[in-house]
This record gives sequence, C-alpha cells and structure tokens, in this order.
Amino acid sequence: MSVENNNEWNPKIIVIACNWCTYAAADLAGLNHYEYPADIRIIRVPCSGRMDPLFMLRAFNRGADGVLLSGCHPGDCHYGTGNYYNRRRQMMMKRLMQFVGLEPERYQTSWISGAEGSKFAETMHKLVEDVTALGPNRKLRDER
Amino acid sequence: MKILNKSKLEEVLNRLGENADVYVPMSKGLQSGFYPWKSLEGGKDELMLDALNVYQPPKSVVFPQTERMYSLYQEGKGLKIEETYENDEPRVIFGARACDIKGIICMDEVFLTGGYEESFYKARRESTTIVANACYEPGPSCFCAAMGVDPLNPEGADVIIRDTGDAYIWEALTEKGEALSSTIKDLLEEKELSVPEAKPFIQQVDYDGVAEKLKGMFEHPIWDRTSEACLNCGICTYICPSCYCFDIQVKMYGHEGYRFRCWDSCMYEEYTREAGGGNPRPTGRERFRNRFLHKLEFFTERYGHPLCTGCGRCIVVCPAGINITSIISEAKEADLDA
Amino acid sequence: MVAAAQHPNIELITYAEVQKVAGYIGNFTVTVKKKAKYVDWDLCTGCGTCIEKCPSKKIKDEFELGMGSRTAIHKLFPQAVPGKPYIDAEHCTKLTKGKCGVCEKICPTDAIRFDDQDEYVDIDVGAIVMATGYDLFDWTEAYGEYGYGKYPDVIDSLQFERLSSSGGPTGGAIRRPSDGKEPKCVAFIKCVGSRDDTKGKSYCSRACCMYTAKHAYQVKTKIEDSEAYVFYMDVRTAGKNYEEFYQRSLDAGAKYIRGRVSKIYQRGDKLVLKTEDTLLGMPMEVEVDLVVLATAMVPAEGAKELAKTIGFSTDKDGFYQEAHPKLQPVETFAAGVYLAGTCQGPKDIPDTVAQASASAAKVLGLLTRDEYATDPMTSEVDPGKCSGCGFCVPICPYKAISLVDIEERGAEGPFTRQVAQVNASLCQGCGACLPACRTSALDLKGFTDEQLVAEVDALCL
Amino acid sequence: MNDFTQQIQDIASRLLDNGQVDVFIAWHKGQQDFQVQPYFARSADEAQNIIFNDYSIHNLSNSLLKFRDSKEKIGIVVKGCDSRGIIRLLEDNQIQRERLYIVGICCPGMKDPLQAMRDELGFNHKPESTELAAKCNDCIQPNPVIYDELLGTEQSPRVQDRFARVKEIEAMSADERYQFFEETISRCIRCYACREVCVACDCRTCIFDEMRPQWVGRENNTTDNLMYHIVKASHMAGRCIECGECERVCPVNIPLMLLNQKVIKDVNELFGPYEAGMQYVEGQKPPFSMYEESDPDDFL
Amino acid sequence: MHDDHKCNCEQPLVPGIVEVIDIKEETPDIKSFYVKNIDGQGVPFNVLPGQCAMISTPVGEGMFSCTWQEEQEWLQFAIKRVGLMTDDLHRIEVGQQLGIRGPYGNHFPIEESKGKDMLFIAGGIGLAPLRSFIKYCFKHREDYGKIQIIYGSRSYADLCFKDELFDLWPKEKDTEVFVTIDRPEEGWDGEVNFVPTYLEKLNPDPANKMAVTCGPPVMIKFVIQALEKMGYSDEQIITTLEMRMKCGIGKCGRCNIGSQYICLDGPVYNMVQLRQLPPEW
Ligand SMILES: Cc1cc2nc3c(=O)[nH]c(=O)nc-3n(C[C@H](O)[C@H](O)[C@H](O)COP(=O)(O)OP(=O)(O)OC[C@H]3O[C@@H](n4cnc5c(N)ncnc54)[C@H](O)[C@@H]3O)c2cc1C
Ligand SMILES: Cc1cc2nc3c(=O)[nH]c(=O)nc-3n(C[C@H](O)[C@H](O)[C@H](O)COP(=O)(O)OP(=O)(O)OC[C@H]3O[C@@H](n4cnc5c(N)ncnc54)[C@H](O)[C@@H]3O)c2cc1C
Ligand code: SF4
Ligand code: SF4
Ligand code: SF4
Ligand code: SF4
Ligand code: SF4
Ligand code: SF4
Repeated sequence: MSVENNNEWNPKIIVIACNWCTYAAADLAGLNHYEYPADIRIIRVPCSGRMDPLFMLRAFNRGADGVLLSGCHPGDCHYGTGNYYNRRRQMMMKRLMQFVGLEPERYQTSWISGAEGSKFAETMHKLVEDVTALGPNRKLRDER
Repeated sequence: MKILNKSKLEEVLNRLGENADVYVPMSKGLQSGFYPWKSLEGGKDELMLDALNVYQPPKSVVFPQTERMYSLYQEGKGLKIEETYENDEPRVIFGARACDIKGIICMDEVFLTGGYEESFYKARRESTTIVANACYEPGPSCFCAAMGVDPLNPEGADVIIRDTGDAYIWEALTEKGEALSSTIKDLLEEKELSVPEAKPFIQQVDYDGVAEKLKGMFEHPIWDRTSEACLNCGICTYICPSCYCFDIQVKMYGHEGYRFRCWDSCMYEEYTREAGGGNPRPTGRERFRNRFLHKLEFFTERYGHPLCTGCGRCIVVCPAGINITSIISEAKEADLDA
Repeated sequence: MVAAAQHPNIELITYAEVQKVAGYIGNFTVTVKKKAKYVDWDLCTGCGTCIEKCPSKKIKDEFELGMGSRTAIHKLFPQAVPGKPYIDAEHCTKLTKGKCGVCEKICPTDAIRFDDQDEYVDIDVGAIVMATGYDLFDWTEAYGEYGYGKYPDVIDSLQFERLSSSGGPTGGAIRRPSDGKEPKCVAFIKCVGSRDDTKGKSYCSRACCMYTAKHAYQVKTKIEDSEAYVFYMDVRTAGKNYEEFYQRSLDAGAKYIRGRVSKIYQRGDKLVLKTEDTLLGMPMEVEVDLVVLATAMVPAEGAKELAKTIGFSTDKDGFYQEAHPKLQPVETFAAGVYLAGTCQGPKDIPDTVAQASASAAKVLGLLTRDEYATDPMTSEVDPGKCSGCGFCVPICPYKAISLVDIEERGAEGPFTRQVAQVNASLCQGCGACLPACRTSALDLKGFTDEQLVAEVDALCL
Repeated sequence: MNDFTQQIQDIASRLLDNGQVDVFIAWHKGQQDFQVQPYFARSADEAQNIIFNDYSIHNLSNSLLKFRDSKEKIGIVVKGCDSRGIIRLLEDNQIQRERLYIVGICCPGMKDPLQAMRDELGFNHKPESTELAAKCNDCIQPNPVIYDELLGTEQSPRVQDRFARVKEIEAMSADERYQFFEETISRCIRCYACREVCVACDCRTCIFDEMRPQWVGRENNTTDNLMYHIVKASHMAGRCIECGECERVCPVNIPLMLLNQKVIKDVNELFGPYEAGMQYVEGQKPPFSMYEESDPDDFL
Repeated sequence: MHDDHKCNCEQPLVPGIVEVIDIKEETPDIKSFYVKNIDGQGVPFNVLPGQCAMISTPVGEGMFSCTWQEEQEWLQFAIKRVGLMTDDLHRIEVGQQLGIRGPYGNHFPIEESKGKDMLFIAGGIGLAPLRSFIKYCFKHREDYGKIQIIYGSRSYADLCFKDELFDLWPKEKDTEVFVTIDRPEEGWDGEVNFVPTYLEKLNPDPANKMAVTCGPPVMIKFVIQALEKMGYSDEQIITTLEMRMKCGIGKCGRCNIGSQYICLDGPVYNMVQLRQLPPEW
C-alpha cells in the first residue's frame, strides 16, 4: 500500500449531517464545549433523505478515510419520513461496500438528535478512533 | 533463413523484455488479449501464439484506453501546464496477426497524417516494434483478405514470424526489425524450412464496389432493419483493432489536475450530443449507420481502404448477433431504388 | 360554535368526515363524506318530539361517556350545532329491522328520510386549518394499580366534567356512577398518563392542574361537608390568574398531597388509595367515595391518518408537527395547512383560542394575496432526463410530486410521455426524492448535486 | 425446440395478419446456427423467419424500450426470466400492458451464443463447451410470470444455491475481497454493454453520461471502474430481475451478477422476502421507494 | 491555406496559455473575451475569418470561432453560455489565463469573394463567426462591393455587438444593416420577424453576390431555402457548420459528416460541397 505512512497523517473524515438534528447537535456540542476532533469535515444537507449514497462514494473516491452519515432518530424526521428511506438505502449500501472490501468502520451511520450534543462529540471521537486505527484508506481512492 | 525454435521462445521473450515492454497474445482466465509478457503467471495464464487470435487486439499498446495528456495547475488567475505525458518507452508487440497490425496502420493514418501528427500517439507508435505472426489458417469469422489485408505478409510488420510447427521462420523487414533481431541474434538459428501452406478462407466476403455503392445508400432502408437488433452497446468498437474514437476529459482535484483522453464510441448517444441538447445522430439507427458507413465507406473515401480489417472480432462479441459481413453482403445486394 | 355557524362566510359541516385532500396551497380540493342523517335538516325545526317518542331509549350515550343513555334518534350533544337530531342507524329498529318508524309518523314537518344516503362533496379551499383536538389517554389499558377500569367509581376527569355539568346526565349534581350516591370524599389523581415515561406519555398535558383545581373546588363548593384530595407531582399554574385560582381551591379546603398513588382497591363501597406523602416522607392510606383521574391528553383518534391523507407530519406522540416550534408554531410543513388547538399539543382553551386566532390570521394573510412566494429551496425535475418511473412520487411526504403528461418531439414526430413534476408550492425542500432517482433528473435548489459534490471534493482535498 | 419455432411463427403470423400487433419481437438465425439474433417481424411473411432454438437466450424485454415512445402494438416472446423484465418495465412505467401481446415459453434452459462464438470461431484457447449458459444454471424462474399465451410445459427451477458465489466472497476478509474485486473489475473496459443490455437500465439519460456533476470518472482504472460497478449495482437494488444478461454479454467476463446477487440477497434479508418482477400490481414500487418503520438498522 | 493559419505545434492537443485582457458583455448570455499572450506580447497565432480555436478552462475545452483578430494585438471570441465549460468561462475575470489551441479549420472564401457584393445573414450567436468576415471586408473595403447584413435574434437584449449593428456598421461605405427580432417588444420599432422571412421580404438581388449565413440549424435550413427561391446558386451560398468537436485536428472522429471532418475540412462550406455530403447537418 503506497500511502502516506508518516506520523503526520490525520484521517480525513466526511460527516454528512442532517440540518435539523446532527448538524444542530454539532452546534450544540460547540456551544457546550464538548470537544470533538478537528479531522471531521461536516457537510450539511436538509434531511437524511437527501443523503445520496453517491456522496459517500465520491468522498472515498476523492480520498476520504471515513464517512459518517447521520440523521434524526426514526420517527423524528423533520419531514416525517426521510430518515426511513435513507435507512433502507444505507443498510443496503453499507453491506455492498463491505462486500467489495471496505472496512465497515470506514462507512458508518448514526442517529443523533439536535439535543444530543454529547452524543455527537462521542460519536466523532469514536469515528476518528476507528478510522485512525485502520490507517489511511486506499480502497476506491482515485489514483491521482 | 533465420529460425526461432519454439523451445527458445520464452528465452527470446525474456531477452526482448530486458529492453522493452513486450506484449504477447495471452489468455488470463476467460480473458485473452495482448498482455505484458512479464505479467504471465504460470499455471494460470497461457501464451496464445498458436491460437487464431485473442479477444483484445493490441491496439491499446499504441493507443491505450485512457492516456494522460498533461497536467493542469491553477494558481489565482494563472494557469500552468507543467508536464505532458508522451510515453516513448520502447515496446514490442509480439505475435500480432495481419488484421490487427492493419488496425494499427489505420490508426497511423488517422493520427499521423492529415495535417497533424498527434504527439501522444506518435511517441508510443515510434517506440513500438511489431513482430507479426503470419496467418495460414483463417478462422470461420475471418475475412481480412476481402478487406485488402494479406494475412501471410502483414503490412506494417517490423518482423514476421511464420509458424512451421516446432519453429518459427524469423524475417526482419525493417530497420526496427533488424535492431530487434540483433538483440536475440544468438537465439536464432540458420536453417531452411518450408513455408506452411495457406488454407482457404471459410467466410466469403465480397467488398468490391461496396464503398462506392454505399455512397448512395445513406438513406437506404437497410439501415432500419439491420440496426434494429443493435443495442448500441459499443462493444464492437472497443474490441475493434481499428476503431479510434476518443474523448478528452479532465480530472481536477482542487487547483490541480490533469487532462486525459479515453476511448469513446460512435455508438453512444452522448458522443455527438451538442451543447443545448441537439444531436445529429439522435437514435441508434443513425449511430449504427455511422459506424458501418465509417468503416466501409467514409474511411475508404478518405484513406483509400476500409477501416475494417476483417478480423471478425465484432462478430464474435456482439450480443445482438450483428455481423459486419452480412451488412457488406446486404449492401452489395441492396436494391438502390428501394 | 353557534356564532361560527351563523357567520355568512362560514359553512359548518357537521356529522361528516374528511376523506381525501388533493391539491396544494391555494388550490386544495377536500373530499368530505357527509354521513347519512336520515333527517332532512332543511325541514327539521329541532323541536325534539321525535327524540322524546323514540322507543329505543337504552343506548349508551357516548357524549356522557357511558354515564347516561339516549335514543336512536338524537342530538350528538346538547349544544350540537345545528341543534337538530340524526338517526343512529346502528340502533334504529326501522333501519335495522324495518319496524317502528315512529319518528316518521310524528314528525310535524315530515323531515324523516329513511332512504338517506352518505353524500360525498368536493370542496375547493385555499387553506386548511387543522383543529381535530384531543382524546384522553386510555388509562384502563395501562394502569393496573388503578384497577384497569374495573371499579366503576374510578372515573376520568372528562366524566367528572359531565357529572358536574348542568346539562349532564345528573343535571349538575355530582353523583358517583356505581350507586348514584353523592360522594362525600373525592380523590383527584393528576398526571395519569402524563409525565410518565414508563406507562404513558413523557409530556405534561398542561390543562390538568387547572381543571383539577376547578374540579376540587366544585366538590368543595357543591357538596356539603365534602373532602377533596388532590394527589399531585407538581402544581403548574403558568398562566394569567391561574395561581390565584389554585389558591382559591386551597382556600376552599382542597387537600393537596404530593405523591403518586400506588394502588387503589375497593373496601366495601369505599375505595382505598395507597400512597405516600413525599413532602412528609410518610406512607398513607385514604378512603374515598370517588376517584377522578386527570388523564393525559392524546391526539384525537384518526388524527395521524388524517395528517397522512393531507400530507404533513406528526411528532413522536402523534400531535401535529408545527413547522418551527418558535417561529412557525401554527404552520405545518405542508404549505397552506395550519394548526389550532390541542391537535398540535396539549393546551387549554385560552391557548387554543389564541392559536386558532393566529391560524385564522395566517389564512387571511394568505388568501388576500394574489401571488404566493415559496421557499426557494425546492426540488425540480429536468423533464428531459426523467423517465417517468415514478419512484420519487411515493417518497415525498408532502405529495409534491406527480406524474404529468408532456409532449415531446421524437424522430417519428411528437409523442406524449409521462414525467415527474414537482409542485414548488408543496415541496418543502427535504430532498428525499433525489436519491430515489437513478438518473438524477431531480435536483434540489440550494443543495444541488453539483454543489454537494463540489463540497465533498473540496473537503477531501 | 422446433416445435416452439413453429408455434411462435403461427402465433406471430396470426397476430400480424389480423392486426393485433404491429411488430412481433422474437429471434431469427444469423450466419451461424448459434448466431441467433433478436428479430422484429412486421408481417406474416417475415414471421416465417422466426426461430426458437437453444441459443434464443437474449432477454427481448429490453428491446421494448425502443418502442416506449411509439404507439405500436407489440407481440413479444419471453422466457421465464425475460417475463420478469416485462414486469420491470411495467413497474417502471415504461410501457403499457395493453400494448403488449406476450407469448410465454416455459424455458428448458439456453445455451450461450457468445460462448459458442468464442469457442467455435477460434478466440478461445480451450473451448468451454458447457451444457447450459451460466445464467441458466442459476435460474429461479424458468416459467413466465406474465403472458397472454403460454407454450411448453412447466419447468422446475434449476438453481441449487444461487447465492453460493456471494457467500464465498462474504467469507473472505475485507482485504481479500477488495483484492478480488480490484483484480476482476480492473478488467472492465467500460463499454457499458452491461448497461445497454439490461432491461432495468431503462433511464432515458444515464447517470454515467451525466456531466453536472460527473459522478463517475471516465478513466479506465480500478477506482473509476469500481465506482461504476457499485453505482450500477445500487441502481439495480430491488430492481434487477436476474436475467443475467449483463454478465453474459460482458466481453471481459466481469462477474456482474455477483454484485447484483449480493444486493438481492441483502434486500431479501433486510426488507424481504422480495424478488423483483415476480408479479405486477398496479402502482407497485420497488423496495427503495418504500419503508417500514420496523426496518432493521444498525445505526449508532 | 497559409501555414501561419494552421496549428503547427509539436503537440497539437496540448494548449498554449493566453491571458484575458478584456471581457465585454454582449447580451445577457454572450460575452466577448479578448485574449493575448501571457507575456503581453501579441497573439499565439493568426487566424483568418471563419477559423476557430479550442479554448479551455480547467473544466473543459470548447471550440469557438474567432470573431475578430486585431493583428498582433488580440484575439476576440464571443461566447454564449450554454453548459459546463461556458458557464465556467462566464465566471472568469480579466487577467484570467486560459488554454488555447488552434487555429483550426478552413476559412471564409475571402479570395473568391473579392469584387463581389456581400450578403451576410446571421441569427443569434451565429453573428460571431460572420463578424470576422464582415470586419475583414470593411478592412479591405476596396476589394468588396456592396455589403448587406441581415441579423436577428430572439429579443433586443439578445442582439450581439449592438454598437456595431446600430452605430458603426451602418456608417461604413455602401453598407446596409437590417436587424430583426422574433417577437414585438416595448421600445423596439424595428422589424419583427424571423430571419428567413425577413430575408425573403428584403429580397436581395443575387447578381454578383456571395451570401454567407450562420445561425441555429433550423434558421440555416430556411435561409438556404429562401436564398434558393430568390435565385441564388449553390456556389453563392456559404455557411459555417457546428458539429460537436473534441480534438479539433481530425482525430477523435466526432465531427464527421460522411468522410468530411468539420474541424479539418470545414467548418465553412458552400452549398455545392454540402450537397455532396450525407444530410446529417
Ligand atoms: C466550429 C465551431 C465554432 C463555434 N463557435 C462558437 C462561437 O463563436 N461562439 C459560441 O458561443 N459558441 C461557438 N461554438 C459552440 C461552442 O463550441 C459550444 O457552445 C461549447 O463548446 C459548449 O461548451 P460547454 O462546455 O459550455 O457545454 P457542455 O455543457 O460541456 O456541453 C454540453 C454538450 O455540448 C457538447 N459540446 C461540448 N463541446 C462542444 C462543441 N465544441 N461543439 C458542440 N458541442 C459541444 C457536449 O458534447 C455536451 O453534450 C462553436 C462550435 C463549433 C464546432
Ligand atoms: C377534563 C378536562 C377539563 C378541561 N377543563 C378545561 C378548563 O376548564 N379550561 C380550559 O381552558 N381548558 C380545559 N380543558 C382543556 C380543553 O378541553 C382544551 O384546551 C380544548 O378543548 C381544546 O380545544 P380543541 O379545539 O383543540 O379540541 P377539541 O375540543 O377536542 O375539539 C376538536 C374537535 O374536532 C373534532 N374532530 C376530531 N377529529 C375529527 C375529524 N377527523 N374530522 C372532523 N372533526 C374532527 C372533534 O369531534 C372535536 O369536535 C379541559 C380538558 C379536560 C380533559
Ligand atoms: S453492433 Fe453489436 S456490439 Fe456493436 S453496438 Fe451493436 S449490439 Fe453492441
Ligand atoms: S469492424 Fe469488426 S471485423 Fe472489422 S476490424 Fe473491427 S472488429 Fe474486426
Ligand atoms: S425517480 Fe427520477 S426518473 Fe423516476 S419519475 Fe422521479 S424524477 Fe423521473
Ligand atoms: S424535496 Fe422532494 S421529497 Fe422533499 S418535499 Fe420536495 S419534492 Fe417532496
Ligand atoms: S462490465 Fe463488461 S459489459 Fe460492463 S462495461 Fe465493463 S466491460 Fe463492458
Ligand atoms: S442487472 Fe443484469 S441481471 Fe439484472 S436485470 Fe440487468 S441485465 Fe438482467
């Protein structure tokens, strides 16, 4: 594996967050001074329903080491049902990605409500830990 | 007469491989094509010099499916091209059939004549030496002779080898060929062998006058019927030794990136789609017609011979059973007033 | 309600059900089922003769919550608008067995119509206000310690409302259901089903503190020498003059005991409550004649289904979800649909009226405009790319997407085909439809594929 | 087989003659016996060219897409798997049932003409000589699920464990799996034949031709290829009717069905039981256009 | 063809770099870009009227007719915003560097037209290529006879090069400019008509004339029909074609009509030549 294997390496982690919950939780985490790792790069979308698996694929293709998609708990979708559709899609996608050899830790999903600032911080810590343990990702990564 | 004993073949290929990338007909699992000799894995892969032909022609040695052209670097309002990627590392195509070499000749005409010498192709082409494997036993789908190709004396070859059973007759034709031969001088023997006898073609194809006749058949109803089964999948174009359509694309990572070219196919809808959505070839019928007219008429008009070399590959791969020889004969028989 | 019924611009449709809502803001079509009444209300004067004469008299009166009876031809409740009767087909012997027909014979205006049918009408409206209210939490399913409803003298507070109402089954005299005796000692238990994560609902039903104070006060003032115990967790009196009212109840002698009743059982004709006074930290037992449970408010039966029909969402408890808890408390996510009252969450009458007035004002604001500006963040279909598969259609929670016919020019002349179309005034911009579309014919303004991919790319550098 | 030929010819002539259909889609013989081709007969005379033999393997339902914008009435012959393709098209709102006259054939299993080509025409070193085409060995539905007329006698499914290959891969480690797909999928020449031949690929414009954004790069390398295959498989989720055509036509033998069957297996396990294209219910949409509150999840 | 007017670089597919020295908004969706070598000295190549160049940004490449060249000063391109790459171009500012390669294709028959009266008929962005010929005629005014220009677009706002149309060109010697828009609009008291109809109405005499036309494909089709009706011979009708181009040097195979490559053999054709091609344009 020809990847940057120096100590400088920090994982590149993309979090796709629903505006109404996880994104708010990130805000709250900030407000409440829960620290979370700086390696997290958040993309805000209006609803988990908007989380096209293609964004996840794109992120890996462009060099992400981990991707987390996070939305409102089932039943709590701001728009009613977006997270249910997304859940189906992600369940299928996660298995498919594992099938082609991606480690499950690199592609995770979670429910974090707007009130769960601490859960947000914890999840991010865990995510960074998981991905750091695996090292840089090369699978699906574009040969630039 | 120089002779290469088959027992020395491996040694020859190894030797040639010391100075160049050597591409040989090889089977890899269910695949066959011209693959680097170095990539041969014993037990799994197999050299296929004695087979009629392999699935993938050697076209990609000189015209790879994707080829980086140049880097792009953007800084503020500045734009820089720091590197271009012409590749002139020496390479050898070993054991290609006449039809496939003719395909390369077609590409030479396209890329190196007509006012512009395309530098990426040129670099690869000039650094390539071709060892042809003369063909004495045409297969059931072969019709190269009908397309003006001589299977016994392949045009464009730097060296020709002729299979006599246990040994090949080795004949260097060009300077490049001589140079190549000199590197393996010690492995060649001097011996007289009789040239094998050529078997007749199984497939009878009559292309005579077809190019001319097709000129008046642009709007002939045969295109409606012949194109009907075609899926416009483009396999035929990708597997054809002479199809050369390409697209230029770019990949940018922030401010840096590169432009590359990759094969394209006239069978695809978006190939001719114009900005604004118009398309001079909107349906499969027009695209099908273009492919066959390009092969059989337009190219002949421009370069004096057809763009089909009679290798028969497209017949073998077409999932819809489209057969270019049937199209030739249908065109031949077509009633121009229909 | 009477005032509303008499307003020239208000058409009140009672004894009816909403079947379907189609369309979008400014252009809704509401399909209403007007149930067969078997009485021609145009002719009926509401004299009530028929109600008196109807021989089927022993029907449990739903309005009285089982504490009274009624006839087959009857008014739903005393103040029903219009004040005219209808025949309850299920219990009318003429309609069920073909016999009787007394009412028909005696009606002075010949208003009885035994051949009446359900009627469906389509009503075009520009906006919809939801005011479907609440039901009470079914405590008998959850609270075994209170006897699962097997003690007749454990009632809920709505039943108590009827008992203390002058129009109620007892004419306003508080009597206990089991033997009709006047209870001397009444216990009120608050937060039954409210603020109870394990058995009921986590939320506070908000009205109970005040109506229980009212009920306790009623006991103390209507029944001589009575005792009123109120078992509570907190007393919440946030509202103008509420605290003062609570004090009045205390002054009248209501005994407030902080503690949750852990068990009720029958002893003779009394009910025994076991509890603990948590302020004193003392276990206690109280013997009473009647127990009134202040049960939680829950969304009206069928409210969730109705929300689905119309196309907006409900919260985790089934109350209607407002578009924003602070900034858009009377709007739903479905444009043109507004909320009033307890359908949105527990509240009392003043709050209900306030919200209803706000909704009315929103509607007026909407309907007086000729053009409606929508949120720019909506989904769009590129008809050229859309194949009309319709996969996106069921996904939209607001029913913003429909398949429409378009005309296209093909190689062989024009043809029509179906493509999806997003109604921008309905779309709320969630983007859930996008991943359903394989060709990415849909895009969401503000969150386009191109923008998000650019964002991914940039963040991955 | 000859039997079927005669019967189909008769039906086609009848339908074309009495104007019940404008075109009848079946097969005819190409240059070689095994070079069978889809055929579009437009008159009773032409119907005499129709044949049905061991090599009539093509899923003709895909060619209905050519007619989706016209009004012509179409007769079509379908085998079991092909008939599921018709349901795919109905469910995807691409063709109207009224326009179709469907002749179903209880399929005895087919041979692969492309395999035969390679073997017979000298492009394979060692001929494969299989009895049935690979895809027919995995057939769960040899009998048509939708038809107006049925030929032949019911056949039983031939499959042992159609997910055997999937399970084999699942048993590997993540890195082994990646290596496996890297090796196989880097071969892909991105001709998109697997897309063109697929009846479930019925989009008007394909996301792989999309430029804004360009979702999947056009380079012919492992990652772009993998992206292509993952996206394709995910677009097939709940929609692939397992006709196996994609894998059959692939000129470089990419195991496309492995990915498709993986998804089929998962959709079945997670949201099933569900088999795409088994019956047509009007208004029915595939699994990713719906949900159950009780769907399983492993979200954190 | 002069060799100076043909791309003869070593690496024909690798662009050179130029800098945008000025940008002018012609219409809401057309901008003119003036480019020059990055050292500020002159132009990367010289073009003849009708020739094109491939301009690139990091997003993509596109073929554009050079709408005018000020000798050794700058090249001008009028570019309409239609897609990915042109969107990108419309975002740039003065000072931006771009890739350019060319010149490509043949040119308008400047020699053959000498001594003739000229009729230019254009629609929309189609004026961009014709303008190079028009300005060439003005520059060599004595070589050409009477000049008539018929130009139309959807609306007043969509008319390109307004100052020239209404101000400069009509003042040129022996020159007439006729402008039309498709639909009536407030403040426009000129002609309202489609270009082919307007052409028929003006009915310019074919005697000793060259008619040069460019515009959307349907317009070209009807203009040609109209010209034929008015008695123009095939030799007198000249047009310039747009087919999708990628390489510009006759390799990629895209822009063929029959055996012709528009990028090499075109884009300028007269009707005699066009009639020999399959009707795919
Ligand atoms: C000879 C010639 C001269 C031209 N002169 C001018 C001019 O002077 N002014 C002007 O505004 N436009 C001119 N054009 C058109 C211009 O090339 C296209 O509008 C431009 O390339 C579109 O690029 P885009 O990247 O914005 O579109 P994209 O969004 O990238 O492309 C959309 C579609 O357009 C097609 N396309 C891409 N490049 C071209 C192209 N070069 N020609 C046709 N289709 C293409 C693509 O295949 C794609 O399907 C000319 C074209 C030709 C061939
Ligand atoms: C025991 C008790 C005592 C209370 N005492 C007081 C008090 O003293 N003071 C006070 O301020 N508040 C009191 N409240 C609270 C008060 O009842 C509510 O605040 C008020 O009734 C809410 O009004 P609403 O319009 O939201 O709902 P509701 O009064 O419930 O009205 C909803 C209406 O919608 C109708 N409906 C429901 N579904 C449909 C449908 N699908 N189609 C058509 N119609 C439908 C119902 O039939 C009903 O008529 C008390 C509550 C309780 C439980
Ligand atoms: S001729 Fe055959 S291989 Fe070629 S595009 Fe058509 S179906 Fe595909
Ligand atoms: S057209 Fe077919 S037969 Fe001719 S060279 Fe190409 S692949 Fe071979
Ligand atoms: S999912 Fe896409 S293709 Fe299908 S109807 Fe919706 S927009 Fe059209
Ligand atoms: S984004 Fe799509 S699913 Fe969401 S509201 Fe709009 S149309 Fe409906
Ligand atoms: S998988 Fe096969 S058929 Fe599909 S694009 Fe790749 S090579 Fe072509
Ligand atoms: S993906 Fe393959 S097996 Fe599935 S429907 Fe398409 S062609 Fe058939």
